[in-house]
Amino acid sequence: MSYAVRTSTFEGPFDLLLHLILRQEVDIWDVSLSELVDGYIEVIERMDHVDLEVATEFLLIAATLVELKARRLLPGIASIELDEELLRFEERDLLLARLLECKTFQDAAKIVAQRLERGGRSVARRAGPEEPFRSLAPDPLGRTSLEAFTAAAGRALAPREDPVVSMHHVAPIRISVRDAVEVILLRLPDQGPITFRELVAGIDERLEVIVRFLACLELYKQGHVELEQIDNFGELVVSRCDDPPDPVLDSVSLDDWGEEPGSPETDDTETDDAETDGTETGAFALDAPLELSAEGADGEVRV
Amino acid sequence: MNGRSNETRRAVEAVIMAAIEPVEPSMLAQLIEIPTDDVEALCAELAEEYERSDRGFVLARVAGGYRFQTHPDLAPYVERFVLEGQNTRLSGPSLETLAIVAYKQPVSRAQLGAIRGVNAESTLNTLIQRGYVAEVGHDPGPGQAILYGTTSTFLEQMGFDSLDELPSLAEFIPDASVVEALERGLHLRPDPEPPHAEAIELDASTD
Amino acid sequence: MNGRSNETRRAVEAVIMAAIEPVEPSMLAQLIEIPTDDVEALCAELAEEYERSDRGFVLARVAGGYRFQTHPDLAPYVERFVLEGQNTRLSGPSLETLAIVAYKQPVSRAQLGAIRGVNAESTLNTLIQRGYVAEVGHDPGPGQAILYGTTSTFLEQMGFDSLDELPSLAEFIPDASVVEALERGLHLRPDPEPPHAEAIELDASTD
Repeated sequence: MSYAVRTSTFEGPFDLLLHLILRQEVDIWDVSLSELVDGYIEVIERMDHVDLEVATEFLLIAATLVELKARRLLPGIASIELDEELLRFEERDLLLARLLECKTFQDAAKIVAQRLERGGRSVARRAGPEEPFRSLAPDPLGRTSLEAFTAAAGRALAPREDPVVSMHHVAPIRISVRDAVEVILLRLPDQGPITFRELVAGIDERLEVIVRFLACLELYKQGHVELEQIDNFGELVVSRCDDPPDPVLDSVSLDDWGEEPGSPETDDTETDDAETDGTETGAFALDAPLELSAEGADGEVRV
Repeated sequence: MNGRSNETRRAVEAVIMAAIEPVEPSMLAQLIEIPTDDVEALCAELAEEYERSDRGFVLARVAGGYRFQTHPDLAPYVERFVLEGQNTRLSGPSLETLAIVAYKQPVSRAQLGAIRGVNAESTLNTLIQRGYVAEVGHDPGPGQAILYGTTSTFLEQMGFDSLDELPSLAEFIPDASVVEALERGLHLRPDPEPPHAEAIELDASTD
Repeated sequence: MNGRSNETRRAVEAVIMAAIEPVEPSMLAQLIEIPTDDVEALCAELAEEYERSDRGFVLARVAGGYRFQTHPDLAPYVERFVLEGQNTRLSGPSLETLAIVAYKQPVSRAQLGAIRGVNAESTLNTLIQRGYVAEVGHDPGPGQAILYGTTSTFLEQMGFDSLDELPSLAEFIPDASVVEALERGLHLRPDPEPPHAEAIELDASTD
């Protein structure tokens, strides 16, 4: 039974980001992203082995950051429209929310640690009853049916589901924005709003949620839905527009999200590739603001 | 108190001494044929009595019942005796995962991964191995993901009577200054100037 | 007696409370770093003190050591508790560990942990304590790990004449479709090469 020994202080990109920001060692937007990447790679190199999940998740975040940053560098940003700006805030808020959640549980874990430490200083009496009481107790196994025993054997000796290595970031997610758009249009009530939460109910694949979110943005851009979020972190409410400017979906714009992911290309191993890929496909065109992260979701960011 | 006989008190001590797990007050009440409230009062008295007479053990209320356990002061002696560093500390990441399970239970691996971000797998396995976390059921939704929750071993180790004793999560939500610092770190400047600009603006105000 | 500190007395109480088997005076002497004679005197004092203050438990000297046990007066309560109270059934995890030992014996703790994945340590101890499982030998390999197997008590209680009567394992090993579904759960694709070395190991575990 060997456990991975953690040699680093940071367990993942959120821990690292949290640390960097709170120490004010870095302003994400002023530091060159490569510095952040370098810092992270250094951390990863100090680990005994590269944790696939850590590394890939970091690439996803890095891709999002690159995208946010690049958009700010684009000429003509001053003329950006209000809704564009709101979208950027929403994206920022998602990141912020995750950082806050991360921090919250880090602090809660400290209390748990304290309590466990205190609790560990006492040892419970486990000797149980002495004879003759001990043999008086009915033998629990004698009350166990053969069925219960074999059922337990089946549970214990079945191949376990547990050792799943999550490869979500590696294997391309099959759902595309185009698919998600269709799903959303099907699920949207004809009238009245629905919360984004309801739209993604039952999905626990994070990237699938993201793709669905991107699909909402796409529909919003094309004037098919209205989005409303009253408070920071509040519910995002989606409702169908009665008269979309063009009842037919703009297929070209949908294509900007990338084709259905086919067989994965093989060699996108460098972080730089995330940047290059994005630029090449016109990821930063204002009409497809979240392309890069979508590409990440669709499997182009891989280790 | 005089209302209760000496024998009642002694019976409570004997039964808890014979037990392997914490004994629920209702079980004691049934065995000794006194109201559950009296059991609770009696146990509180006993605990106080042991403390007062400076015993090396305490009567603790954990995981919904009463049990005898060693006084925390004497950990150095007991640890030498109860071999094998059974109490090797959990790593930071394991503790965080444990905190998430404790507060969010029942929770699936996927949900854990979404919050914890990384390494939820291996830390969860460590916690299961320790007996702090166990399968508690299946998600009724499609996929029937296994759901995890904390065990009574966890409660016993924490010295908690029930999960209600977990401090409210609200206590740990970062305060305004942290939120601000994070927002500053993530700020988006709506100004058209290149990022070399000196001014650090908090454009959260444009919300 | 005044010569001995309060802490020494408390340490003796704590260690005996934490022990499962009677604690030998020499062991106490070594732990607390006092002469064995002092331990004996101290324990005699403690026993007397409990008797005097009319506790429901006694400090008994049995099998060459000291342990807490219930006061003989209270036998009726303890009997009822033992008969009706806790531990009348084996817990799910204990039963599962027992099943693994039964089918895979002789088996080491490490092997058990690898199959069981969870909390094998403490459930195995429970099973040993109950007499269903015992040491049956040592691994000839390096490390000489202790190997465990089931006992005749196990056979008796299950109503088996011999281990041959254990139902065939094939009856409850999930069929191919389940294994396949599990593999699908790994999100592995028929890629020419596996994405990560760990995945190979995991695959191997499904056989």
